[in-house]
Amino acid sequence: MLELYRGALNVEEIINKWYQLNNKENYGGIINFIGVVRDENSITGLSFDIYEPILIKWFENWQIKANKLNAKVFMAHSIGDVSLHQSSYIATVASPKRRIALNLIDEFVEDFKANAPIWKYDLIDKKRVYAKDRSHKIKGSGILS
Amino acid sequence: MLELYRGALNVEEIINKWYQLNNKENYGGIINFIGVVRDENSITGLSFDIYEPILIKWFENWQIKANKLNAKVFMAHSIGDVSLHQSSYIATVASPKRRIALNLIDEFVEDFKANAPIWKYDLIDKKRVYAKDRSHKIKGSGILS
Amino acid sequence: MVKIEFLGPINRENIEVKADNLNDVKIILNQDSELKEWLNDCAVAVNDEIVNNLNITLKSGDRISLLPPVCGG
Amino acid sequence: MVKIEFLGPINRENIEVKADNLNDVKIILNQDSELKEWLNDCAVAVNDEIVNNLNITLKSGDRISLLPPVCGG
Repeated sequence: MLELYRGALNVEEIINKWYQLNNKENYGGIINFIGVVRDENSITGLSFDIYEPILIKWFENWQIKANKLNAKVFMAHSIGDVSLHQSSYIATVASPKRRIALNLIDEFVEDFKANAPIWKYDLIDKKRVYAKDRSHKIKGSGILS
Repeated sequence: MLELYRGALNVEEIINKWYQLNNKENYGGIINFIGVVRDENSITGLSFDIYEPILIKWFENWQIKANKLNAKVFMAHSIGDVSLHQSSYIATVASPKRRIALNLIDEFVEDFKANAPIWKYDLIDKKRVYAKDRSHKIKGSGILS
Repeated sequence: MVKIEFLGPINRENIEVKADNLNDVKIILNQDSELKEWLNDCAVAVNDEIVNNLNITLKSGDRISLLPPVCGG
Repeated sequence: MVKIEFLGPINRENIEVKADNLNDVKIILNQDSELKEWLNDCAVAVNDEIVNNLNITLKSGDRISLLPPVCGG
Protein backbone atom coordinates (compact mmCIF):
# COMPACT_ATOMS: atom_id res chain seq x y z
CA MET A 1 0.00 0.00 0.00
CA LEU A 2 1.37 3.37 -1.10
CA GLU A 3 -0.33 6.51 0.20
CA LEU A 4 0.54 10.08 -0.75
CA TYR A 5 -0.82 13.01 1.24
CA ARG A 6 -0.72 16.75 0.73
CA GLY A 7 1.13 18.17 3.75
CA ALA A 8 2.16 16.40 6.96
CA LEU A 9 1.22 12.80 7.69
CA ASN A 10 -1.24 11.89 10.42
CA VAL A 11 1.10 9.38 12.05
CA GLU A 12 -1.33 7.91 14.57
CA GLU A 13 -4.04 7.31 12.01
CA ILE A 14 -1.73 5.73 9.43
CA ILE A 15 0.25 3.54 11.83
CA ASN A 16 -2.86 2.32 13.61
CA LYS A 17 -4.70 1.56 10.37
CA TRP A 18 -1.82 -0.53 9.04
CA TYR A 19 -1.37 -2.27 12.38
CA GLN A 20 -5.03 -3.32 12.34
CA LEU A 21 -4.57 -4.74 8.84
CA ASN A 22 -1.38 -6.60 9.70
CA ASN A 23 -2.00 -8.19 13.08
CA LYS A 24 -5.14 -9.86 11.72
CA GLU A 25 -3.16 -11.39 8.85
CA ASN A 26 -0.96 -13.40 11.21
CA TYR A 27 2.21 -11.37 10.79
CA GLY A 28 4.47 -11.78 13.81
CA GLY A 29 6.78 -8.83 13.28
CA ILE A 30 5.62 -5.38 12.21
CA ILE A 31 8.12 -2.52 11.95
CA ASN A 32 7.35 1.16 11.36
CA PHE A 33 9.96 3.68 10.35
CA ILE A 34 8.69 7.22 10.97
CA GLY A 35 10.61 10.13 9.47
CA VAL A 36 10.14 13.44 11.27
CA VAL A 37 11.23 16.92 10.10
CA ARG A 38 14.04 18.08 12.37
CA ASP A 39 14.62 21.65 13.50
CA GLU A 40 18.05 22.31 11.96
CA ASN A 41 19.78 24.62 9.47
CA SER A 42 17.34 27.47 10.31
CA ILE A 43 14.57 25.91 8.26
CA THR A 44 10.87 26.38 9.02
CA GLY A 45 10.03 23.06 7.35
CA LEU A 46 10.62 20.88 4.32
CA SER A 47 8.79 20.62 1.03
CA PHE A 48 8.55 17.72 -1.41
CA ASP A 49 7.91 17.09 -5.09
CA ILE A 50 7.04 13.55 -6.16
CA TYR A 51 6.97 12.02 -9.61
CA GLU A 52 4.20 9.51 -9.04
CA PRO A 53 4.40 7.20 -12.09
CA ILE A 54 7.96 6.11 -11.32
CA LEU A 55 7.39 6.06 -7.56
CA ILE A 56 4.45 3.68 -8.06
CA LYS A 57 6.59 1.34 -10.18
CA TRP A 58 9.44 1.48 -7.69
CA PHE A 59 7.00 0.60 -4.90
CA GLU A 60 5.34 -2.23 -6.86
CA ASN A 61 8.74 -3.84 -7.43
CA TRP A 62 9.35 -3.71 -3.70
CA GLN A 63 5.98 -5.26 -2.97
CA ILE A 64 6.84 -8.17 -5.30
CA LYS A 65 10.19 -8.59 -3.57
CA ALA A 66 8.53 -8.57 -0.12
CA ASN A 67 5.77 -10.97 -1.18
CA LYS A 68 8.38 -13.55 -2.16
CA LEU A 69 9.41 -13.52 1.52
CA ASN A 70 5.73 -13.76 2.62
CA ALA A 71 6.05 -10.16 3.77
CA LYS A 72 4.40 -6.85 2.89
CA VAL A 73 5.60 -3.27 2.59
CA PHE A 74 3.62 -0.07 3.18
CA MET A 75 4.61 3.52 2.57
CA ALA A 76 3.17 6.98 3.13
CA HIS A 77 4.79 10.24 2.00
CA SER A 78 3.97 13.93 1.98
CA ILE A 79 3.66 16.14 -1.08
CA GLY A 80 4.31 19.87 -0.56
CA ASP A 81 5.13 21.57 2.73
CA VAL A 82 5.68 19.86 6.09
CA SER A 83 6.45 21.84 9.28
CA LEU A 84 9.09 21.14 11.91
CA HIS A 85 8.44 18.09 14.14
CA GLN A 86 5.82 16.73 11.77
CA SER A 87 6.17 13.51 9.81
CA SER A 88 6.72 13.40 6.04
CA TYR A 89 7.48 9.70 5.63
CA ILE A 90 6.37 6.37 7.06
CA ALA A 91 7.62 2.98 5.89
CA THR A 92 6.21 -0.22 7.35
CA VAL A 93 7.03 -3.88 6.83
CA ALA A 94 5.07 -6.86 8.11
CA SER A 95 6.47 -10.37 8.11
CA PRO A 96 5.83 -13.70 9.82
CA LYS A 97 9.49 -13.68 10.88
CA ARG A 98 11.34 -11.11 12.98
CA ARG A 99 14.64 -11.50 11.11
CA ILE A 100 13.05 -10.91 7.70
CA ALA A 101 11.21 -7.84 8.98
CA LEU A 102 14.44 -6.31 10.34
CA ASN A 103 16.31 -6.93 7.09
CA LEU A 104 13.48 -5.62 4.93
CA ILE A 105 12.94 -2.34 6.77
CA ASP A 106 16.64 -1.55 6.43
CA GLU A 107 16.87 -2.36 2.72
CA PHE A 108 13.54 -0.71 1.93
CA VAL A 109 14.36 2.59 3.66
CA GLU A 110 17.87 2.75 2.18
CA ASP A 111 16.68 1.99 -1.36
CA PHE A 112 13.93 4.57 -0.90
CA LYS A 113 16.52 7.20 0.02
CA ALA A 114 18.70 6.29 -2.96
CA ASN A 115 16.14 5.80 -5.72
CA ALA A 116 12.59 6.97 -5.00
CA PRO A 117 11.75 9.92 -7.32
CA ILE A 118 11.14 12.49 -4.60
CA TRP A 119 12.80 15.90 -4.35
CA LYS A 120 13.34 17.71 -1.07
CA TYR A 121 13.45 21.46 -0.48
CA ASP A 122 14.33 23.36 2.68
CA LEU A 123 11.80 26.04 3.60
CA ILE A 124 13.82 29.15 4.46
CA ASP A 125 12.25 32.62 4.61
CA LYS A 126 9.16 31.13 2.96
CA LYS A 127 11.21 30.08 -0.08
CA ARG A 128 11.87 26.52 -1.33
CA VAL A 129 15.60 25.80 -1.55
CA TYR A 130 16.49 22.50 -3.26
CA ALA A 131 18.39 20.28 -0.76
CA LYS A 132 21.03 19.44 -3.34
CA ASP A 133 23.80 18.57 -0.88
CA ARG A 134 21.64 15.90 0.78
CA SER A 135 20.33 14.46 -2.49
CA HIS A 136 21.47 11.29 -4.23
CA LYS A 137 21.96 10.63 -7.91
CA ILE A 138 19.68 7.83 -9.09
CA LYS A 139 21.45 4.73 -10.46
CA GLY A 140 22.31 5.37 -14.13
CA SER A 141 22.56 9.15 -13.81
CA GLY A 142 24.72 11.07 -16.23
CA ILE A 143 24.11 9.17 -19.48
CA LEU A 144 23.08 12.38 -21.25
CA SER A 145 26.18 14.38 -20.24
CA MET B 1 11.48 3.86 29.19
CA LEU B 2 10.61 0.26 30.12
CA GLU B 3 6.95 -0.62 30.63
CA LEU B 4 5.59 -3.99 31.74
CA TYR B 5 1.90 -4.79 31.46
CA ARG B 6 -0.22 -7.68 32.67
CA GLY B 7 -1.72 -9.24 29.52
CA ALA B 8 -1.66 -7.92 25.95
CA LEU B 9 -0.21 -4.53 25.04
CA ASN B 10 -2.39 -1.66 23.88
CA VAL B 11 -0.33 -1.01 20.76
CA GLU B 12 -2.03 2.19 19.64
CA GLU B 13 -1.78 3.82 23.02
CA ILE B 14 1.87 2.91 23.60
CA ILE B 15 3.12 3.72 20.10
CA ASN B 16 1.29 7.03 19.99
CA LYS B 17 2.46 8.06 23.45
CA TRP B 18 6.10 7.41 22.58
CA TYR B 19 5.74 9.11 19.21
CA GLN B 20 4.44 12.24 20.94
CA LEU B 21 7.45 12.22 23.26
CA ASN B 22 9.97 11.68 20.48
CA ASN B 23 8.89 13.97 17.67
CA LYS B 24 8.98 16.95 20.05
CA GLU B 25 12.57 16.12 21.03
CA ASN B 26 13.85 16.67 17.51
CA TYR B 27 14.46 13.04 16.65
CA GLY B 28 14.41 12.51 12.88
CA GLY B 29 14.01 8.75 12.75
CA ILE B 30 11.70 6.77 15.02
CA ILE B 31 11.34 3.02 14.57
CA ASN B 32 8.83 0.74 16.27
CA PHE B 33 9.14 -3.03 16.29
CA ILE B 34 5.81 -4.64 17.22
CA GLY B 35 5.75 -8.33 18.08
CA VAL B 36 2.39 -10.02 17.57
CA VAL B 37 1.33 -13.51 18.72
CA ARG B 38 0.92 -15.69 15.63
CA ASP B 39 -1.68 -18.39 15.19
CA GLU B 40 0.57 -21.45 14.83
CA ASN B 41 1.32 -24.81 16.45
CA SER B 42 -2.32 -25.08 17.66
CA ILE B 43 -1.74 -22.61 20.47
CA THR B 44 -4.46 -20.36 21.88
CA GLY B 45 -1.88 -17.79 22.96
CA LEU B 46 1.45 -17.28 24.68
CA SER B 47 2.32 -16.61 28.29
CA PHE B 48 5.37 -14.90 29.78
CA ASP B 49 7.34 -14.83 33.01
CA ILE B 50 9.73 -11.94 33.56
CA TYR B 51 12.50 -11.53 36.11
CA GLU B 52 12.32 -7.79 36.54
CA PRO B 53 15.54 -6.91 38.43
CA ILE B 54 17.81 -8.27 35.68
CA LEU B 55 15.54 -7.04 32.88
CA ILE B 56 15.75 -3.51 34.30
CA LYS B 57 19.57 -3.67 34.42
CA TRP B 58 19.72 -5.08 30.88
CA PHE B 59 17.50 -2.24 29.69
CA GLU B 60 19.46 0.46 31.55
CA ASN B 61 22.67 -0.71 29.88
CA TRP B 62 20.97 -0.38 26.51
CA GLN B 63 19.75 3.11 27.36
CA ILE B 64 23.34 4.14 28.17
CA LYS B 65 24.54 2.64 24.89
CA ALA B 66 21.80 4.47 22.94
CA ASN B 67 22.45 7.78 24.73
CA LYS B 68 26.06 7.71 23.59
CA LEU B 69 24.67 7.83 20.03
CA ASN B 70 22.25 10.65 20.99
CA ALA B 71 19.47 8.10 20.69
CA LYS B 72 16.87 6.57 23.01
CA VAL B 73 15.34 3.13 23.42
CA PHE B 74 11.86 2.23 24.67
CA MET B 75 10.38 -1.15 25.44
CA ALA B 76 7.04 -2.59 26.49
CA HIS B 77 6.39 -6.25 27.29
CA SER B 78 3.55 -8.40 28.56
CA ILE B 79 3.54 -10.49 31.74
CA GLY B 80 1.19 -13.49 31.77
CA ASP B 81 -1.19 -14.54 29.01
CA VAL B 82 -1.52 -12.92 25.57
CA SER B 83 -4.04 -14.15 22.99
CA LEU B 84 -3.54 -14.77 19.27
CA HIS B 85 -3.08 -11.65 17.12
CA GLN B 86 -2.38 -9.48 20.15
CA SER B 87 0.93 -7.82 20.86
CA SER B 88 3.27 -8.94 23.63
CA TYR B 89 6.31 -6.84 22.77
CA ILE B 90 7.14 -3.37 21.45
CA ALA B 91 10.65 -1.99 21.02
CA THR B 92 11.19 1.58 19.85
CA VAL B 93 14.30 3.58 19.03
CA ALA B 94 14.50 7.31 18.34
CA SER B 95 17.56 8.94 16.83
CA PRO B 96 18.48 12.14 15.03
CA LYS B 97 19.92 9.96 12.25
CA ARG B 98 18.15 7.36 10.13
CA ARG B 99 21.19 5.07 9.85
CA ILE B 100 21.74 4.93 13.62
CA ALA B 101 18.05 4.19 14.21
CA LEU B 102 18.12 1.29 11.74
CA ASN B 103 21.24 -0.21 13.30
CA LEU B 104 19.96 0.21 16.85
CA ILE B 105 16.57 -1.41 16.34
CA ASP B 106 18.26 -4.46 14.85
CA GLU B 107 20.84 -4.86 17.61
CA PHE B 108 18.37 -4.05 20.37
CA VAL B 109 15.76 -6.59 19.24
CA GLU B 110 18.36 -9.32 18.65
CA ASP B 111 20.05 -8.78 22.02
CA PHE B 112 16.62 -8.75 23.65
CA LYS B 113 15.84 -12.15 22.13
CA ALA B 114 19.19 -13.56 23.24
CA ASN B 115 19.55 -12.14 26.73
CA ALA B 116 16.46 -10.52 28.25
CA PRO B 117 15.29 -12.63 31.24
CA ILE B 118 11.85 -13.50 29.90
CA TRP B 119 10.41 -16.99 29.57
CA LYS B 120 7.83 -17.94 27.00
CA TYR B 121 5.13 -20.60 27.27
CA ASP B 122 2.71 -21.85 24.63
CA LEU B 123 -0.90 -21.93 25.80
CA ILE B 124 -2.27 -25.31 24.70
CA ASP B 125 -5.49 -26.79 26.18
CA LYS B 126 -5.34 -24.05 28.82
CA LYS B 127 -1.92 -25.27 29.99
CA ARG B 128 1.40 -23.41 29.91
CA VAL B 129 4.05 -25.37 27.98
CA TYR B 130 7.57 -23.94 28.19
CA ALA B 131 8.75 -23.01 24.66
CA LYS B 132 12.08 -24.70 25.22
CA ASP B 133 12.88 -25.34 21.54
CA ARG B 134 12.58 -21.62 20.72
CA SER B 135 14.52 -20.44 23.79
CA HIS B 136 18.12 -19.27 23.92
CA LYS B 137 20.74 -19.92 26.56
CA ILE B 138 21.94 -16.66 28.10
CA LYS B 139 25.64 -15.89 27.62
CA GLY B 140 27.60 -17.70 30.34
CA SER B 141 25.10 -20.54 30.77
CA GLY B 142 26.31 -23.89 32.05
CA ILE B 143 28.91 -22.82 34.62
CA LEU B 144 27.17 -24.88 37.33
CA SER B 145 27.04 -28.10 35.31
CA MET C 1 8.37 14.44 -32.03
CA VAL C 2 9.17 13.29 -28.51
CA LYS C 3 8.30 15.08 -25.29
CA ILE C 4 10.97 15.92 -22.72
CA GLU C 5 10.00 16.70 -19.13
CA PHE C 6 12.24 18.17 -16.47
CA LEU C 7 11.31 16.90 -13.02
CA GLY C 8 11.63 18.42 -9.56
CA PRO C 9 14.04 21.30 -9.08
CA ILE C 10 15.08 21.67 -12.74
CA ASN C 11 11.99 23.85 -12.95
CA ARG C 12 11.56 24.05 -16.73
CA GLU C 13 8.55 23.72 -18.98
CA ASN C 14 8.27 20.51 -20.98
CA ILE C 15 9.59 20.71 -24.54
CA GLU C 16 8.97 18.74 -27.72
CA VAL C 17 11.87 17.87 -29.99
CA LYS C 18 12.57 15.71 -33.02
CA ALA C 19 14.77 12.78 -32.01
CA ASP C 20 15.18 9.19 -33.28
CA ASN C 21 17.10 7.98 -30.29
CA LEU C 22 18.49 9.10 -26.93
CA ASN C 23 21.74 10.18 -28.52
CA ASP C 24 19.82 12.81 -30.49
CA VAL C 25 18.28 13.99 -27.22
CA LYS C 26 21.71 14.20 -25.65
CA ILE C 27 23.00 16.41 -28.45
CA ILE C 28 19.97 18.72 -28.28
CA LEU C 29 20.04 19.16 -24.49
CA ASN C 30 23.78 19.81 -24.41
CA GLN C 31 23.22 22.89 -26.58
CA ASP C 32 21.46 24.61 -23.67
CA SER C 33 24.16 25.84 -21.29
CA GLU C 34 21.78 26.07 -18.31
CA LEU C 35 20.46 22.54 -18.81
CA LYS C 36 23.94 21.18 -19.48
CA GLU C 37 24.80 21.68 -15.80
CA TRP C 38 22.04 19.29 -14.76
CA LEU C 39 22.84 16.49 -17.21
CA ASN C 40 25.71 14.87 -15.32
CA ASP C 41 23.49 14.46 -12.24
CA CYS C 42 20.27 13.38 -13.92
CA ALA C 43 18.84 9.91 -14.48
CA VAL C 44 16.70 9.41 -17.58
CA ALA C 45 13.38 7.63 -18.00
CA VAL C 46 11.67 6.75 -21.25
CA ASN C 47 7.92 6.39 -20.80
CA ASP C 48 8.51 6.14 -17.02
CA GLU C 49 11.13 3.37 -17.22
CA ILE C 50 14.59 4.42 -16.07
CA VAL C 51 17.20 3.56 -18.71
CA ASN C 52 20.92 2.95 -18.28
CA ASN C 53 22.31 3.61 -21.75
CA LEU C 54 21.72 5.60 -24.90
CA ASN C 55 20.95 2.67 -27.24
CA ILE C 56 17.24 3.36 -27.12
CA THR C 57 15.27 3.99 -30.26
CA LEU C 58 12.50 6.53 -29.83
CA LYS C 59 9.18 6.76 -31.60
CA SER C 60 6.90 9.70 -31.98
CA GLY C 61 4.99 10.43 -28.79
CA ASP C 62 7.60 8.91 -26.46
CA ARG C 63 8.06 10.73 -23.19
CA ILE C 64 11.56 11.33 -21.81
CA SER C 65 11.96 12.43 -18.18
CA LEU C 66 15.03 13.88 -16.53
CA LEU C 67 15.32 13.02 -12.83
CA PRO C 68 17.76 15.12 -10.79
CA PRO C 69 19.23 13.80 -7.50
CA VAL C 70 16.55 12.63 -5.07
CA CYS C 71 16.04 12.86 -1.33
CA GLY C 72 12.77 11.48 -0.02
CA GLY C 73 11.81 11.14 3.61
CA MET D 1 23.35 -19.13 54.38
CA VAL D 2 22.73 -18.05 50.79
CA LYS D 3 19.40 -18.10 48.99
CA ILE D 4 18.99 -19.88 45.65
CA GLU D 5 16.06 -19.02 43.39
CA PHE D 6 14.93 -20.95 40.34
CA LEU D 7 13.45 -18.66 37.72
CA GLY D 8 10.84 -19.20 35.01
CA PRO D 9 10.04 -22.76 33.98
CA ILE D 10 12.27 -24.51 36.55
CA ASN D 11 9.28 -24.10 38.84
CA ARG D 12 10.87 -24.82 42.20
CA GLU D 13 10.61 -23.13 45.58
CA ASN D 14 13.61 -21.07 46.66
CA ILE D 15 16.06 -22.84 48.93
CA GLU D 16 18.67 -21.71 51.44
CA VAL D 17 22.01 -23.48 51.60
CA LYS D 18 25.37 -23.04 53.25
CA ALA D 19 27.97 -22.13 50.62
CA ASP D 20 31.18 -20.09 50.68
CA ASN D 21 31.47 -19.79 46.93
CA LEU D 22 29.75 -20.75 43.69
CA ASN D 23 31.64 -24.01 43.52
CA ASP D 24 29.91 -25.11 46.73
CA VAL D 25 26.59 -24.22 45.11
CA LYS D 26 27.52 -26.27 42.06
CA ILE D 27 28.24 -29.34 44.20
CA ILE D 28 24.99 -28.99 46.12
CA LEU D 29 22.76 -28.51 43.07
CA ASN D 30 24.35 -31.40 41.19
CA GLN D 31 23.17 -33.74 43.96
CA ASP D 32 19.55 -33.22 42.87
CA SER D 33 18.99 -35.34 39.77
CA GLU D 34 15.98 -33.30 38.61
CA LEU D 35 17.83 -29.98 38.94
CA LYS D 36 20.98 -31.42 37.36
CA GLU D 37 19.19 -31.53 33.99
CA TRP D 38 18.71 -27.76 34.04
CA LEU D 39 22.23 -26.79 35.04
CA ASN D 40 23.88 -27.08 31.64
CA ASP D 41 21.33 -24.66 30.16
CA CYS D 42 21.14 -22.14 32.98
CA ALA D 43 22.90 -18.82 33.43
CA VAL D 44 23.69 -17.76 37.00
CA ALA D 45 23.23 -14.39 38.68
CA VAL D 46 24.59 -13.36 42.07
CA ASN D 47 22.53 -10.54 43.58
CA ASP D 48 21.06 -9.91 40.11
CA GLU D 49 24.41 -9.65 38.29
CA ILE D 50 25.00 -12.42 35.75
CA VAL D 51 28.37 -14.08 36.37
CA ASN D 52 30.57 -15.96 33.95
CA ASN D 53 32.74 -18.12 36.21
CA LEU D 54 32.74 -19.88 39.57
CA ASN D 55 35.45 -17.74 41.21
CA ILE D 56 32.92 -15.81 43.24
CA THR D 57 33.08 -15.68 47.00
CA LEU D 58 29.67 -15.63 48.65
CA LYS D 59 28.64 -14.04 51.91
CA SER D 60 25.65 -14.76 54.07
CA GLY D 61 22.45 -13.33 52.57
CA ASP D 62 23.64 -13.42 48.96
CA ARG D 63 21.00 -14.33 46.42
CA ILE D 64 21.83 -16.72 43.59
CA SER D 65 19.43 -16.98 40.65
CA LEU D 66 19.30 -19.67 38.00
CA LEU D 67 18.09 -18.40 34.61
CA PRO D 68 17.00 -21.07 32.12
CA PRO D 69 16.95 -20.36 28.34
CA VAL D 70 14.98 -17.23 27.50
CA CYS D 71 12.60 -16.23 24.73
CA GLY D 72 11.03 -12.81 25.04
CA GLY D 73 8.81 -11.14 22.46
